[in-house]
Amino acid sequence: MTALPLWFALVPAALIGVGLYGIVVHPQPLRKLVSFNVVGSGAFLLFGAVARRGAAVPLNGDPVPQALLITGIVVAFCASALAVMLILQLHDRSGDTSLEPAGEA
Amino acid sequence: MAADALLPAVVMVPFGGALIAFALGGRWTRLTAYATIATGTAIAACIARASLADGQTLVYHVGGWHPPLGLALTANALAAAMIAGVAVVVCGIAVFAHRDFGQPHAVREARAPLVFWPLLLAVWGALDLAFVSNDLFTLYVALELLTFGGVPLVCLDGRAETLRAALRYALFALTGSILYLAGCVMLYGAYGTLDITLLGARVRPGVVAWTATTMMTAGLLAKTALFPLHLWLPPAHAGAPAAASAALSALVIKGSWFVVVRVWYDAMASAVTFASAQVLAALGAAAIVFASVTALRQPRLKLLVAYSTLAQIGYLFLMFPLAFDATGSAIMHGAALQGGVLQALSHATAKAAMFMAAGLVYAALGHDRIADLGGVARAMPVTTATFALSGIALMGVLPSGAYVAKKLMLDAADASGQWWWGVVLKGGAAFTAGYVIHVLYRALRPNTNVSVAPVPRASELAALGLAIASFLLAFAGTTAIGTFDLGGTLVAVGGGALLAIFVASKGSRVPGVALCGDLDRALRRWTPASLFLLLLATAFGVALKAGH
Amino acid sequence: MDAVVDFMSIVAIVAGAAFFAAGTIGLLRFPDTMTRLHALTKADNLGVGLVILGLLPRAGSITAGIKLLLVWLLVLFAGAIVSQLVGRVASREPPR
Amino acid sequence: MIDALNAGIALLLLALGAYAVMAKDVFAALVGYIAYGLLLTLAWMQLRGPDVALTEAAIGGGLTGAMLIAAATRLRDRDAAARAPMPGIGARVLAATLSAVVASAVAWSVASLPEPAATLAPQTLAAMPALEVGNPVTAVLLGFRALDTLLEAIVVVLALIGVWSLAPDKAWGGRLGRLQHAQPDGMLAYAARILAPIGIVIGMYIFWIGADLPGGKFQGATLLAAMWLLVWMAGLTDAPAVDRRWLRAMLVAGPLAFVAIGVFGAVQAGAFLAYPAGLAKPLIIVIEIALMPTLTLVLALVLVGPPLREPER
Repeated sequence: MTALPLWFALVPAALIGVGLYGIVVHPQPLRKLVSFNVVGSGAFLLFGAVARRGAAVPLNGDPVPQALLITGIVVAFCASALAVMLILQLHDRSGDTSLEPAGEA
Repeated sequence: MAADALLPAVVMVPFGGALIAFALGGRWTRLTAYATIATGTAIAACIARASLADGQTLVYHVGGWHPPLGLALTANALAAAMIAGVAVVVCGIAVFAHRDFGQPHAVREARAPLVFWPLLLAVWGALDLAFVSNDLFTLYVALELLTFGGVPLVCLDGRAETLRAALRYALFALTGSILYLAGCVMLYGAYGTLDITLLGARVRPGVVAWTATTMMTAGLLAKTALFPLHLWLPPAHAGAPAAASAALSALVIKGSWFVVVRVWYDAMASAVTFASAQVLAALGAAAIVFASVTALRQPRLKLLVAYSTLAQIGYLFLMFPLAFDATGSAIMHGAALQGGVLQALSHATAKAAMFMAAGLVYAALGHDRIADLGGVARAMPVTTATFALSGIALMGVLPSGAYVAKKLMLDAADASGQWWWGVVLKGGAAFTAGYVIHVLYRALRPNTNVSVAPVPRASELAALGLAIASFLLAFAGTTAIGTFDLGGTLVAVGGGALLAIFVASKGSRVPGVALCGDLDRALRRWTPASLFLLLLATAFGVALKAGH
Repeated sequence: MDAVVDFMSIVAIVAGAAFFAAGTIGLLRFPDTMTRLHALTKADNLGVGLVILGLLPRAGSITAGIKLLLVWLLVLFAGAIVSQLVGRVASREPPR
Repeated sequence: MIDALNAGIALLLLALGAYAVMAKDVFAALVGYIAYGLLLTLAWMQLRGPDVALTEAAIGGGLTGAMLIAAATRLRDRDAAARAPMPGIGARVLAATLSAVVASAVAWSVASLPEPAATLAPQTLAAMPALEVGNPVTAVLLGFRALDTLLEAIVVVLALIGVWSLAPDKAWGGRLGRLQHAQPDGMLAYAARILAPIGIVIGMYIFWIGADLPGGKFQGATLLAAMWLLVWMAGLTDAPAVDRRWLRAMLVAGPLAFVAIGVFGAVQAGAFLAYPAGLAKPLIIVIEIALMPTLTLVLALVLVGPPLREPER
């Protein structure tokens, strides 16, 4: 493996780990969502490294993962948008976006 | 060839209908939904006929492009059975929801009916896509579609607590999807394709295959809510309107479950091990015991039914180790998988009926406190019968879909020498009987001064119809029903009755029951549940590596 | 000739980078919003300008050069607007 | 030299990602996240994925960052969940350990990917002439895996239905989002008047070249959506009401046109989403043009949110 994809393969793995930690420990859903996006971009970067490895002259990368990535980024954005709107509506109606069951938090 | 072309149609008709129903709005939404459901059900019936009766596996190459570059849609007998079963449940839900989700006359357009019908159709399309797609990335999109359809259904009534449940569901499911996607990425990197058939031929055991399998499985289990990853399910399914609960509990969780089946049986068959399948089934067995006991301690009917779903999800994972041959070396299609799919279908029909019955009780009484159900049996005989029938169907003691499913799995357990799962399968019926009897005992108590609001007759009949459909599935089984096992039935019902009386009367003083309660409180908090998600990912990795 | 152009490019880009560094230090070390804004905008406008100046001889074609200039203009415009908006909010609200 | 630069980008990326997750203050974390998104674009350029870089810059960094900042502003200090304590040290250590295990497993897997790398690039190149487009990513998105793209268009509309479903019942029929309180002669309005026309031209350009060069409908639509959002935030226009017929029609027109072309292919070329010979490029362009308004509207309106104001009539 050349130097380029190795850096861009190990760092995404670490990003996935860091984001997963944030998803577990943050009590505020908005912070969980940021962590989710970090995990997501880690997975996407990993796919990017895979695409770069699959370069074949004259292409600089395998176009199939690149196309899947565009789909994946748009889907992840929609998921984030839905979650953000849920957070805001929950906040409007209860003033507390905590995820813990009522009366037991 | 003609039958193959039904595969894109069975996906596109519900989605197209959802878009048109949404665009037309107002009174047209429900009409469009009905037209779509009629068309989609006809297509599902044709697929079932081609695949089940004629025994052919349908294959369709979208755009004429073949894998690995293109996308293939496939439907074997199992997928066709799921498609047909889901179509039946969707029809039942549509009839049930007719009154609840019609546009009121006072306004031009109200929110809930406008979003309910497109979401129901989208969930349907996403499920069909999950059943027919042969590409792991398309399956990822299908699972996301399912989540995007499911989350708004959870909080359709807009109360803060249901929004909270929906948010919890969304965040946990999204975490699951991203783990699944990461697994797909690694598979593409190693094998250059995401086509399930090609992967099945190319995958070799190794660190990439193990890591990918473990991450995909953990992510999918989070979306399926298998114990101990169920934190989002009880409040989400119990808080939604009855028709939405039925769709969520009967249908939505089956999508990610079916993807687990595709990954384990087809894509990663050479990487999964006997040990890892034992872990999966052990979680299933734990789900049956834990969720059934917890169900008995629930004060409200809809929560009880939601916990019953958790227990039934456990059954769906018992068939994984049973599909290994006697030497435990390879996972194979066969009786165990057939039993699993039949179990999924009988749960889909029975659970939809059960949630509808619970919803009707709530609508009639204005509450669903189990302790105050007295007099319901007399006031609502059809609904009470529906609840009883769906409960008996879930137990699988009388000839029904679940009965045949259990028989298939028991045969597989015998054939592969895994007697311990046979014990769980037989004993599980008593746990199911426990909470069904618990409810029926309360409902059958006389109470003359119960006031009952009228409920739509069509809704009652739709629920009853689905409960009966769960019994009719017995005839869909490939094996003969066999002799009726009176002894087993009596043991199950008797054991269940004892369990119900025992837990209901002195539950909190018994260590095991109290433990289930504490465990439930702990597992419904985010941090323990998400830690378990990561722990499971690790455990599967170890079990996969150890098996080789 | 090439060496001269290269030298100019290097000088301009290094100078631009120095402005960025100064602006960032200012952003981190200055006490309140207004002074931070001051450090940031001055450094950014000049920094981007110098970097683009350094890149212009290497653009390869007239259209690419025009694109670079357009980028600079848009950054200037956006920077001016955003610093105005931030400044306005900062002057209304007590410092936090 | 380039290796050092790449290593620097990668490590800085890790540092910013970790900051976005770990920072104490939510606003600090979000600023970190936006910087992270910008750096991510650079990483995508280094990975030679210009199409992905554009998408990441526009959607992953830009729109997501703006959305999260806006949400944090709405929550401010009023969200009780922000004050909830972190789980205990034991749980945090366990979480860190398990996350590290997962990350190590991923890293180990990636390090043991086979050589030579698995790739579909040669197959893509060999099959591309039939589609008559010059950008291989477009060939995949609208040719070989057109079904995924069609489903994605349905996903975005479904996401908007989901967002709208969160509306309060009494606001149904009303205009989307909240009323924007910017002065019509203020700074933001000035910016919107100048920037919007330029942004629209660039957005259309990025969309148009997508068939042959890096770019395309998602990237272009994001820019157009951002321009509309700017005009909306500046108070120069208001969001439409949720039950406008033209709005609903435009939202579903893209995916439905895509389905219709797919059916046309089934009739004329023998398979759903196949293109008859000679018609591939025109049909692909028709699909992209049809999807453009849908995507622009959805990307803008999911940020505006559900209808929150009562109907005016």
